[in-house]
Amino acid sequence: MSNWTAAHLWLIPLLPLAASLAILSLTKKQRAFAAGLAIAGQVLALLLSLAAFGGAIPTPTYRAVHNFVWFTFGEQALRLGFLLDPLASVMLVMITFVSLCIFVFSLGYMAKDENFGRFFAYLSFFSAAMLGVVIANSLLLLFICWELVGLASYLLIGFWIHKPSAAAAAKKAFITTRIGDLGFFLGMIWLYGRSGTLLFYDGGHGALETAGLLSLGGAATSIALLIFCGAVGKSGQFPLHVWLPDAMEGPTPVSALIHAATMVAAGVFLVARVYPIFSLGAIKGVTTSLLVVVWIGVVTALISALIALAQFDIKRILAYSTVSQLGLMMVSLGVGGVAAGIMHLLAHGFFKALLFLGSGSVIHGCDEEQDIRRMGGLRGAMPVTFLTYAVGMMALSGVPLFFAGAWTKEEILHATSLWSVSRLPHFLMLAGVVLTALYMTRQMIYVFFGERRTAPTHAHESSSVMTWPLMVLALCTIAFSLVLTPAWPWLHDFLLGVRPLFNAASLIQPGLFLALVLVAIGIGLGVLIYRGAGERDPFARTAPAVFRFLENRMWLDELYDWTILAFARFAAQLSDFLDRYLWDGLVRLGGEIGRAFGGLTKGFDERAINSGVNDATVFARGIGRLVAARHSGQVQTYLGAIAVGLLALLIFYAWLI
Amino acid sequence: MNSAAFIVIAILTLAAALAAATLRKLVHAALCFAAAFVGVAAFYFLLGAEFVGLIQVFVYVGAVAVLIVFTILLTRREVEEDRAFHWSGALVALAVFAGLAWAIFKSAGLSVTATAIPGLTVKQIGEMLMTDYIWPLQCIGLLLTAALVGALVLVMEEKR
Amino acid sequence: MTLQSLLIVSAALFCIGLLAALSRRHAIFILIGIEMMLAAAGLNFIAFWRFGSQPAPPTGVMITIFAIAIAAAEAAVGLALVIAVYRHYRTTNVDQMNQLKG
Amino acid sequence: MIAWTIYFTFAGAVLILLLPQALSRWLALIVAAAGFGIDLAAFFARGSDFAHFATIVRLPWVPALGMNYHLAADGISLTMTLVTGLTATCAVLFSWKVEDRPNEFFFWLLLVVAGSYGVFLSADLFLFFVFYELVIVPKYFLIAIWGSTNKEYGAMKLTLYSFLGGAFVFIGILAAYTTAGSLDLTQLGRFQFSPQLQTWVFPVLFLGFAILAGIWPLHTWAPTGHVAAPTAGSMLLAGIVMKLGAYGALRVALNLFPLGFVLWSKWIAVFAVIGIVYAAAVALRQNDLKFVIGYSSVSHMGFVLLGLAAGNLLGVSGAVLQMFSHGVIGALLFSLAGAIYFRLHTRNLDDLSTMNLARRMPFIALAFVAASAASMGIPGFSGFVAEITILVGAWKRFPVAVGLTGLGMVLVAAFTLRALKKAFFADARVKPATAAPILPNESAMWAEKSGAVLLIFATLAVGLFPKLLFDRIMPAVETMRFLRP
Amino acid sequence: MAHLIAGLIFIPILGALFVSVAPRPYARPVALGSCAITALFSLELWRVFNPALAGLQLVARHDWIPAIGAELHLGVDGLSLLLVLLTSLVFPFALLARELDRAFCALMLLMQAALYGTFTAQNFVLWFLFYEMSLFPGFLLIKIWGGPKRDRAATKFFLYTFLGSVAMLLSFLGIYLVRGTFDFAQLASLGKSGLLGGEARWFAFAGVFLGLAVKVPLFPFHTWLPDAYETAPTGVSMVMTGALSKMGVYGFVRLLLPLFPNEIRIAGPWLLGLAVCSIVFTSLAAWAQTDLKRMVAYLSINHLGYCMLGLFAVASSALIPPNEAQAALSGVFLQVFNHGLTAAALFYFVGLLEERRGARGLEDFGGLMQRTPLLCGWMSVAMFSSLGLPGLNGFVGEFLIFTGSFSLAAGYTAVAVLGLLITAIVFLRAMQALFSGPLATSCATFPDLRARETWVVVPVTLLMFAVGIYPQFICGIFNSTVTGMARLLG
Repeated sequence: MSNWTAAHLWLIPLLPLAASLAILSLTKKQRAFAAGLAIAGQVLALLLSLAAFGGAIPTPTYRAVHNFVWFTFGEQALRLGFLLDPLASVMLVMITFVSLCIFVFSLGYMAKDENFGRFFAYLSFFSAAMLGVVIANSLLLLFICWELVGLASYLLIGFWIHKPSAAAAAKKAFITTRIGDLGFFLGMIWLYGRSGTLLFYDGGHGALETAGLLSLGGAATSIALLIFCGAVGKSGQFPLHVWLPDAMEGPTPVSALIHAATMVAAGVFLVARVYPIFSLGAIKGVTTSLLVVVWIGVVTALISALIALAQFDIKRILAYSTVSQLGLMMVSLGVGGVAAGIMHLLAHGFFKALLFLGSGSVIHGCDEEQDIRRMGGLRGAMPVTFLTYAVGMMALSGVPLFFAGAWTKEEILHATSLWSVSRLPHFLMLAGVVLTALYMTRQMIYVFFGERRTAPTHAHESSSVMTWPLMVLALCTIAFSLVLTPAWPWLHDFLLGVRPLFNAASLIQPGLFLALVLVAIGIGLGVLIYRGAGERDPFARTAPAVFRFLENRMWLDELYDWTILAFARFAAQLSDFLDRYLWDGLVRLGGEIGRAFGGLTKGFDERAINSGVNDATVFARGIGRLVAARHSGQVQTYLGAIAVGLLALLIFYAWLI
Repeated sequence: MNSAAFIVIAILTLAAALAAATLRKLVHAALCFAAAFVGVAAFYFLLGAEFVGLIQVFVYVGAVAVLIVFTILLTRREVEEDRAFHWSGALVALAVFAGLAWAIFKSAGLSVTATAIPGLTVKQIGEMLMTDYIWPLQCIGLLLTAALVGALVLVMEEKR
Repeated sequence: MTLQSLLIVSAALFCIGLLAALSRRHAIFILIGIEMMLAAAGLNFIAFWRFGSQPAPPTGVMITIFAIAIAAAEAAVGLALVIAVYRHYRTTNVDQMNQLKG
Repeated sequence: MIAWTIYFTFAGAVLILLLPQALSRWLALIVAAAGFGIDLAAFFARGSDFAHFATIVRLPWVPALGMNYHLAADGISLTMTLVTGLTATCAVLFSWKVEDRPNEFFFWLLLVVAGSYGVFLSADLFLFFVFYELVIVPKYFLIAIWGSTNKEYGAMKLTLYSFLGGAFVFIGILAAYTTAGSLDLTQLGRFQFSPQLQTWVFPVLFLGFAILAGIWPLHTWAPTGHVAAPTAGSMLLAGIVMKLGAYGALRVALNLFPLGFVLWSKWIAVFAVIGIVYAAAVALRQNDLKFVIGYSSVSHMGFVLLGLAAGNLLGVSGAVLQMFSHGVIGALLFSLAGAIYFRLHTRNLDDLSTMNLARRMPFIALAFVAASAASMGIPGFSGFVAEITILVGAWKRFPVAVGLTGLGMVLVAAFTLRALKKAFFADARVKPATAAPILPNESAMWAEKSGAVLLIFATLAVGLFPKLLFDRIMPAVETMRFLRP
Repeated sequence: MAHLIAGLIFIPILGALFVSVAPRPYARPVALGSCAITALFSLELWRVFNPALAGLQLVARHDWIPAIGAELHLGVDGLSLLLVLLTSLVFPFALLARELDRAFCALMLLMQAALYGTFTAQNFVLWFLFYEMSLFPGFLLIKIWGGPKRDRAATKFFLYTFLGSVAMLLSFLGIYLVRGTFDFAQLASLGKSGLLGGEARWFAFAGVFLGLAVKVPLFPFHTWLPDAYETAPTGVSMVMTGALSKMGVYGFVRLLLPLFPNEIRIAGPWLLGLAVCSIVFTSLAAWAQTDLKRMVAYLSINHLGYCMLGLFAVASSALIPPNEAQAALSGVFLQVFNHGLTAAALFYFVGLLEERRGARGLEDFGGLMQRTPLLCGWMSVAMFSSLGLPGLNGFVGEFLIFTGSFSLAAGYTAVAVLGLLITAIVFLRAMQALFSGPLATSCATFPDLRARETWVVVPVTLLMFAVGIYPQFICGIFNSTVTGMARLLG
């Protein structure tokens, strides 16, 4: 079974893709059929993924590779391939599972949308591309699917295309990620130029295997950093994080699927996938490239956590939280905790999807209201949503023991504490934990507690098709922690290719207490500060300048707008200007010179040459007139002329002899 | 003998010609003209072209001179004298003469004397006219006829 | 009597004819001048024939004969013209006849 | 056989004077076409000797002076007679609607043609000169009587220039005759003239001929003459008469005085190149369609002179080909300009640009497009092959000149394009045609159509298969003396 | 089978003749029929073509103008075949683009014949004949059927190209004088050791370069192109960008690279600089355009800039590793094909929009997605193809070009990658302006894709997918040629 699945891994992305294409060819009316196709595709993909996962479990360091020739150019062949290893298998399961939940949720959330079918087509397409990223055994194939993921994200963010803000956000997302992708692209071609292959694993000849890595030599750092650019773009790391909050213009299921659970995690996945390149030549687990990864992650995590404190849009808060968590994952990868990072990724996938879907449910219930200041007291109106949301919130904040997020976060903190370069990231991440708990508490209080404010007068619980996914995801978030505990770090060891051992003793760790304390501080502070907060944020009251700074996202968007974008627009206008007036001007000047030359010669021809001839004629005629006047034009004159002519001939004759 | 005759004839002829060209009275000029042509005829005789000489006398002295005199008479009343004389013409003539003379003197092989030749009989001339020169002869005949008719037409009074 | 002397004479005769034709204003004088020039040409022909290498075909003689004939015709037409012109303009002075003027 | 073109055309000319007016154009067409047929037959005759100037007929004329009625032909002559016949036929076709004294018109026209045939075939210098001068007189009458714009001026200018050139030529011929004692071109072609003599006779002779070929700065007769002439006159001028000069320069000046040529060739090249660029530049600013074409003729003839100046096999062969090519193209351009003038009585480009001619006269527009392409030297038309051959030839001796010529080619393209645009494709949509109501007989007549098609076909055929001509021209050029001075 | 090529050249000419005598309503059917026959011929050519051989195939060679060494020498290798196929592909669609005159069809067919000739001629004179033959129809098509400013644009197009052609012609004459041949293969074999010596070689190089650079066009010789493409009627723009601009690239591959390897190596940095400028500046300029067609025109230059980058990178490296050269050359060839397909499609779409709206400014549209989803969908595919989205054709070529040239000229390539970004910006900006937002009132009555239009759009788009997903069927055509060429240059 497992062999069959590994060999037919391509079926996993293909099924959603086929579903997507099939849906696109349907008419608008066939809504149920469209949704059915999408969900069927997703279910099948989930089953296959589970099969693949199941096949991968028994063997530690499982790795099934299936390579093939894409096309040949010159005498060379460009090869692509699929790969199934622990990393891919867990990602497959997580993605297909979360996707399925979100698909089902969308049935309710998008029920009234006119382009219901198209939405599912896009979702399926996204799912296919994302699965492709996960199973790619070739940097090129990964890049291809990576870009397709970007396209899907673009389409879905701009799904409500009649909203100009959505279109703008979609454009911003695509272009910002593409900036990173260009780095990725350069890194990829550089890698290809060095190692001559883009396959990760190829029976010893792959780029991530010893021979391939050795051929990179000194370029490894640059290549790694360039590839990291791609990850920065996709995972919304500083300084390319600006697109992600804007991307919340898309429908909420999209935000849940793409901008929380899966796509944004692709950057982390990418770094994990090509980790051998990052860690090549590491001294005590540190390389230049990893150093960069760590600091980018730290900055991102802190900045976005701070900004999240001052946002009012329910989805934006979650978006910044996502950015922050992704930063955390990057830090983890950078300091060497690959497994920890991936585990957090998986856990984050579950609970962030849960949170987003919950927020979707809230928004849905409140008639598309997204401002938390207008919500409040929804606890009673939306009990299921409230409970599941609370689970998600606690998982995110890292409340220990029962929630997946806590274990993974703890693991990351542990990894940072061991980093040989500096302890600073560790402390900063601890601060991050506090901040996370703080802003989540703020959100909870604003949304679910207190009095009902303006909008949700007739707020209601969502239909069961939406609440069921919430509950499933909440359960998963809790259940997932079973395989994460230090007592039985099954997932950790599975990812590292080690047989897990059960050790109840290791459940009790100092870090766990530290986390508990920090989370408690965060939540406690939150409750203290935001209890009874009204329209005006308490924080804004105490430190308005700082609050405004954070509320406006540190004015980073404006900064980009005034510097990079302004420069680019100026360059565009300049190019156009130069084109019209300099380069074309030169051409026109050439033409004008030609014309002027024509005019000049024409004048010369008429005035100098031709009139010269005419003047000569006139002169000759004048002489003739003169002579004629003397002899009044008689026969004899002519006779005389003949005589003179005779004389002339004689003289000529004389001259001859 | 020949040389003497040549000199005499030359002087007479040229003198007559000069007179014909310069005399004011038309009639006198016409007479001198006739005399000059007699001189030319004499040259022909001297050169052994007797037939040509005779024709010269008949045609010019006999016909043309008479014609001229008749014309003078016909237009007599107003024009019997021509006083106008352009010295520029004389200059040109003199220059041409100088040029010609210079060319003649300059040319080598011209100072030959005549060798004896058998006389050119009229019979010979007639034969040639009727054989080799038959086409020119015919043309001349035509020309003369045309000239005759033309002259008549010109001179005829227009009928009113 | 050499060819040279004869040519000189004929040249002189030609120039006298030229003189008459150029300097006089009366049509008849011009005619006379032209006849003289023609005669001079005839004289040349005869002279060249006579002093050329013998025996030679009498081409010069023949040309002279034709020239005389043509001259006669010319004189006839010319004089007729003089008369016709006189009738028309009442003058025989060519100064007044400048119809050829361009 | 080829000699019959001369007799036939002369006879036809005389006969036309005697026939009723209605028949004159048909007779003229028959005569011209017959001449063309004979040319074709002679040109494609199997087994002919194209390499040597082979005698066709030789009769004593004035033996005392060594004048003979001597006709001969080689590949060059045959090429030139071919273009003469072609142009003549088309000129008659484009004169189909001459209403004013058609008999005389066709008489003079055929006289020009006959004289040209004579020039191209005569192998005796004096005969050559007689024919050469014979062409001038009918030309004068054609222009002065049937011409247009400023016709007396144009005619007189043309005639004066021609006589001036003739005088130079005559001096040269006299010099050759007095030195070599012969007028026979084949004999003279073997005679070794002293270098001193060649030094001064060659330029005199060449200049005399080159005036008729429109050498700068003695070219001004050409535009005015072309403009003044009636359509057929312009066609003959461009198609044939200008070639007389170039042909004479090649056949007489170059071949008789090779040393003089070597001495002077760089000056010829200088003037040729100036002519090419200069005339093209002047044409860029002309507003009369015929002036544009007239200057283009000067520019194209500059190529001929440049080819001659190169003095090698390729250059001279190219020059001969260019004579053919320009004969055809120039005739075509003038015929179409004439066709427009005939209908609209204007040739002013600004006027024409308001008339939307491309729609009104599609055939003429199409033909003009083809003619423009040919004139610019677009490959596929004869002009390109000729120019490229000339340039290859000239490059060996005057690389700089070739570079400048490239500039000239661009200018040629520029002015041709300008004329084409303004005359036919001006933006009538922007400026609606206000003036000039559509005339009844605007579409081309069959005569015009067949004439234009014939010319286009000729230029295309030669452009695509230049071997046809090169096979005949090159052997003839190869035997010429100046290649090995 | 050599008659196949001759047939390809002559059938459009015959077609043009038929079109010009056929009654007006039959003009397009006849023209399309001619296209169909030539398409069949090209397919047959593809069938008999042996892709395993590197050299010329189906060669026909006859004397033509022995005086100047011109021969009727036709033949195809992989590149030629590719371009022949492209030509056969673009023309029918271009002819379907609008209602047509007889003369329009006839001129288009003439241009087609010229293109077939250019891509198969193996002797300079013959090649030049066809090269120039395309010029006049192009001029007339723009001049007569173009939009506003057509006069200036057509004239500039013609004269500029003509200037370049003359320069190139003169250069080749110079080469001919020294080397005595116009045959491409012979000249190429002489190129290594230097065709000319001294100063002359630089003049010759400059002449050929100028001629081709104008044709492609390469920055800064490109200014004729936006004007010409902007004003030309849709079908003509399609053909010009789809096939005509390939003449220049083809010329670079066939002439400049093999003939002047040493010169290019010396001038390499400058040439690469021009290529990079071509990529960056024109895409920036495209950003600044508000006219859709002009924008696409600028992007067309940008895309050909990638081709130039690849070619110059290959040619200017002192030591060319075969792998990189093969990658870059394959990329260039693929890009040539892809750009032909995609840019033509883009012009077609712009034409559709213009036809519906009567204008084509970016601000003239809005919210089209709501009204004409199919049109927008297919158009987006073309746009994404153009900006190099993987899965579509554009990506494969660009990937190979960048892969090849990065190893050979890393710095230039790194800068050139900016072009990919700016292109994306430009297209997304256009999509945002056209498709999204509230439906503009002026667009409220737009019909969606009509059946006739679908018949153009769908096959082209499917082909884009096909090349993007399975490029092998295109690469297979020229792999041997690429190998041979890389060996020749290396």
